[in-house]
Amino acid sequence: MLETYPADRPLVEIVKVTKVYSPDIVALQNISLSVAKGELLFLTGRSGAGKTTLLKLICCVEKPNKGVIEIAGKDLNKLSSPNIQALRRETGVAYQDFKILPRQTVYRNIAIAMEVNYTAAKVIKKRIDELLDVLKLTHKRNIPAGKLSRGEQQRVAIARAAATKPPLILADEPTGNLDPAMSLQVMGLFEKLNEGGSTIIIATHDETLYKNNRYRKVDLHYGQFATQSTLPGFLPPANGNQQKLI
Amino acid sequence: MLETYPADRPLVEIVKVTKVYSPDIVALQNISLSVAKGELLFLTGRSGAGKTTLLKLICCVEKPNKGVIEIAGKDLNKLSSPNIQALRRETGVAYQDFKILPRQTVYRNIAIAMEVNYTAAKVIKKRIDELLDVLKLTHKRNIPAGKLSRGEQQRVAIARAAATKPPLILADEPTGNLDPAMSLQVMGLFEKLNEGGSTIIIATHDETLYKNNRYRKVDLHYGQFATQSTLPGFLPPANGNQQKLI
Amino acid sequence: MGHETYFYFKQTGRNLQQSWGTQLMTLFTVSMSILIFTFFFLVYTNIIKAGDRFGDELRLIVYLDDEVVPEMRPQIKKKITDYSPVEKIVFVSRDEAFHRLNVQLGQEGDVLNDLGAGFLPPSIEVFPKKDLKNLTLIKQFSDYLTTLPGAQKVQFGQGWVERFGYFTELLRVIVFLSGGLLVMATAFMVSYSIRLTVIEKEAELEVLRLVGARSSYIQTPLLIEGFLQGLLSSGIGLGMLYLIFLWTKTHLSGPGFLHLLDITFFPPVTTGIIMGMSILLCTGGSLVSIRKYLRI
Amino acid sequence: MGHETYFYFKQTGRNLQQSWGTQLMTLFTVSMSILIFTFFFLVYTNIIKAGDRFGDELRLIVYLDDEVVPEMRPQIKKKITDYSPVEKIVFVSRDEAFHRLNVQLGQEGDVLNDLGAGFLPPSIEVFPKKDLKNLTLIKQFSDYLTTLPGAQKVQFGQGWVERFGYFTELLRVIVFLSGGLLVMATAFMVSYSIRLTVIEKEAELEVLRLVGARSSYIQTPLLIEGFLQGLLSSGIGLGMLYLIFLWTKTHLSGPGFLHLLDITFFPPVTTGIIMGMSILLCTGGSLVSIRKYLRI
Ligand SMILES: Nc1ncnc2c1ncn2[C@@H]1O[C@H](COP(=O)(O)OP(=O)(O)OP(=O)(O)O)[C@@H](O)[C@H]1O
Ligand SMILES: Nc1ncnc2c1ncn2[C@@H]1O[C@H](COP(=O)(O)OP(=O)(O)OP(=O)(O)O)[C@@H](O)[C@H]1O
Ligand SMILES: [Mg+2]
Ligand SMILES: [Mg+2]
Repeated sequence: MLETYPADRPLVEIVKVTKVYSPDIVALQNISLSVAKGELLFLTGRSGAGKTTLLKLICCVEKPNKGVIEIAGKDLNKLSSPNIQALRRETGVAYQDFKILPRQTVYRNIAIAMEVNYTAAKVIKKRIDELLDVLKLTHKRNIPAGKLSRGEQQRVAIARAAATKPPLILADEPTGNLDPAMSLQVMGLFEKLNEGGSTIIIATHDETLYKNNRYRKVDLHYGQFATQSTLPGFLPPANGNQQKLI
Repeated sequence: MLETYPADRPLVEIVKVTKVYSPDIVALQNISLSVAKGELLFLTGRSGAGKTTLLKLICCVEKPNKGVIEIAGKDLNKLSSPNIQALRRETGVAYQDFKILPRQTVYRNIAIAMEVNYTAAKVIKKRIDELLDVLKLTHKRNIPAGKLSRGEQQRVAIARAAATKPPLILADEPTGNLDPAMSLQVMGLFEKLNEGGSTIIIATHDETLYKNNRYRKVDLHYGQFATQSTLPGFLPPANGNQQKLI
Repeated sequence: MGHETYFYFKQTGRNLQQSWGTQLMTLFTVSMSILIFTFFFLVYTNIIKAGDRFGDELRLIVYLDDEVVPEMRPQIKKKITDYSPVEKIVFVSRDEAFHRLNVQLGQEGDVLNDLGAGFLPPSIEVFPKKDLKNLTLIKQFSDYLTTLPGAQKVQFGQGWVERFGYFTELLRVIVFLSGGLLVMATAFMVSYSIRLTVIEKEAELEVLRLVGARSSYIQTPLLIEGFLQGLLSSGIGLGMLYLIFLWTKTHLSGPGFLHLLDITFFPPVTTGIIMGMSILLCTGGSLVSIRKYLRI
Repeated sequence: MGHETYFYFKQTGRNLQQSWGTQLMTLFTVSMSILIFTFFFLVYTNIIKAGDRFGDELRLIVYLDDEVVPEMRPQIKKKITDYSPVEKIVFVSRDEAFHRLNVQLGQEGDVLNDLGAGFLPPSIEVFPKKDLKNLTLIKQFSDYLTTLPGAQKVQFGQGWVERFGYFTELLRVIVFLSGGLLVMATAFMVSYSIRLTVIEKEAELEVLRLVGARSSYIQTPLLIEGFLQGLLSSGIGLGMLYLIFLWTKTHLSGPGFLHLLDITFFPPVTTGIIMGMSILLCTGGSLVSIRKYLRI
């Protein structure tokens, strides 16, 4: 449902959202944010500011205590289970703690995101080989992910998030374990996906990623926005229509 | 045994070490490195270069296939189990994947490193409160570590490594999930420990950590040293004698 | 939808291949549970049946002053059945009675040989209907029979009825207690092994949930797996039970005591029900244990 | 070392507190296993004992032409014991024999009343030693007894011996099979629950290993835990067994059959051994299962 959503409306709309973890840890407080379709947004903030929490709310892994979150115009609080599952299949998430399967091969870890769409094996293979090449993991293709270095695992997580070329990508600290050169490579991948029409939110501490580029950056500060929605010089990419894998 | 070792000899001596993971992944190839007592050393290199592997060899979690590693003059290959355990108690390690206990509180996660020395509860409490204050985790003291943000978990791992003020500290990518301000704070902690006499090896990608300071940096490149032991302008700290907790 | 079916079977194959150790363990556990359970069920049904057979042998003996002439028999029969319907009525002459005592005494019966027939009284044996099992009812019937013309005395093997009652009671207690313990043990075993399997699958289920797998995508392979497991393990369990059954039968079917028990196996219907139940158990168990991964 | 002891007990307390769910589960599992195991052990020992008691009743009866005059008795005794040492020799007169048949026939014995004593022959009853259980040996002994002066015929309750043999054989098969199944089931149950406990502790053991905990620091709390678990669970298991035992005894100790079985509980020594074994099992099991964390 995401790729058919009109390009001139915000894809992610967060309105006055508060998230409190039991018993009384306020992770987000009265947050509002809207992300346009086709935007690439940086989410920054100190450790513990609530970046991960915000991303989890967007992909429905956590529920807000107050407020409304709309993805492509749909209120997440009112979505049925099958619709949430469908939404997740259209959202690629690179988790901060990777969530990869240590016993499974790199290939299978990436393939799992496409298999849930019943994608044909040939298509899966082509896409994975492409991603492994970009992320310099081709030689680790058939090795169990648990036997990789942390940086290599992080790239597997990124590859899985990008595998289906989803309309919405959430990347949580995607370069925390990567060297500067590899970080650039990853950033290049995200930019290419963004040009293809994907809306991308990247939570990061890495200044080199967001400095000196045209993308909007929002700064979380103890669960609130420090620099509240200063609307940026954001330009949607020339070809605003999305590409979906199948 | 580490703290009584003479200050003018290398504390860590790695001689022609090769590490091959089965079946044929060469992580380190014919590496030699010596780290002086009281030194603070940065270990850099691209993702997958072998940094973590080298640290694991030093704390005996992995065994080399070839070559000799000596800590305080003792060949690790020839140490008995109780001696390896004693060595580990004198080595604080902040693992890249943290190795914290998600169900246990932050306090207990840090205390565990001191309890194995049968340290008195009062001493433990004092030291932990000190560390929590430095790492801005005081308000998370009694929360299960699994409920923290990744950056907070990383600081717990660092606190555990530093808890006993050990003569040898190994930190693997200690700032990967931390914002620049917190990274500086952590670096300050390491420098203070180093001034107190601890020998510290930090594996990192974070340029801001090792740029513009006097410490030696070695660069791993596909399992070999790119810049082979260019002996630095390394000065051991003024008070060369170590402090031990008990 | 052929495409989806392909994915389901691929996933099932992958599960079986990846966790064959746990799978084998679960298979073994469940088949053993089924073996244990059916073993006690079989022992119990055979004891019940043996009890019925002993019950068959209950009879009331009416000792008479004189032999009943054949013409009187229908009249006496009518008098008896007027009070209570019976299974069978047998008239025993003096000769038959002597012969029987001889047999009853076994080898020690030799001592009667000198005496010759004729010193035992004739009798009528009344075999009551099956539902007449209660001791007081039997006593009332016995009192009634004393009023028959020419009746000297009525007897029924009171001692034997009681003795057998106690014996089956004891066996029943043993079978019930051990059966109860076993049902608990197997329930534990099966739930433990399912828990271990789920722990092994936990990470994968979590990831599947996060990448938005449909509930059917997660469930179907597990259902197929559970079905196979239930089918196989009940097959193995029942097969082992049958082997034990055959062994017991051939080793204990000598002369003497065993013809009384004459043990039999489950009829095909029961076998089918057992297999169906274990398939239900396996599929249901795994579904229940993963239900939390299907939420949200 | 008081300091270390403090840490050990603190750690044990923490373990018990943190994982009380699993602990309780393991406790229950182990006590049930012990209950099951001892239950079958108890049933088995009581069957063996009942077998012995039935064995006690084995006797060879030598029927004589005439009563043995008291002066002859020592001579006959000597002749018998020359062949094989015996438990007891009883001389039975005509009167006694008649009385016994009367008792043996029970209520049906009334029919003998008309006959009067004297028609049965006198006899000598020989009770062989316990070790003479083999049927062929008994037969040889019986043949020898035929050669006694005045012996008419020798009998021993061959039919009953066989019948009882088959009966105990059947019970033994049932007890053995179910016992075997149960030992397997309990072994599985215990190993599963230990595995689950270890999975729960895995992360902590790994961290303890990495921070250089001494082997004793890791092992001692587990040993204490295992000791408590073994002690408690065997106590609970044996306690439950004793309750079942009491229940069975009071509910089945009516008249008739049960005095033959006269079930008894384990002597204190056996109870002690069972408790010791389960403590060993619990401590040993947990130590073996964590041994890989003590390496390096
Ligand atoms: N499951 C949870 N239960 C309780 N508190 C939580 C939970 N998850 C996060 N928190 C708390 O909520 C706050 C925000 O956490 P969050 O993970 O969103 O931070 P973050 O911005 O991602 O930080 P980092 O940069 O360290 O990853 C933190 O104080 C954290 O301790
Ligand atoms: N347990 C293992 N089994 C097999 N290969 C391994 C194992 N651990 C590491 N490797 C491989 O050894 C090489 C070096 O790994 P190492 O973890 O030392 O890299 P690193 O420098 O720490 O990288 P990163 O910056 O990504 O953490 C990598 O190619 C990695 O895939
Ligand atoms: Mg985070
Ligand atoms: Mg590393």
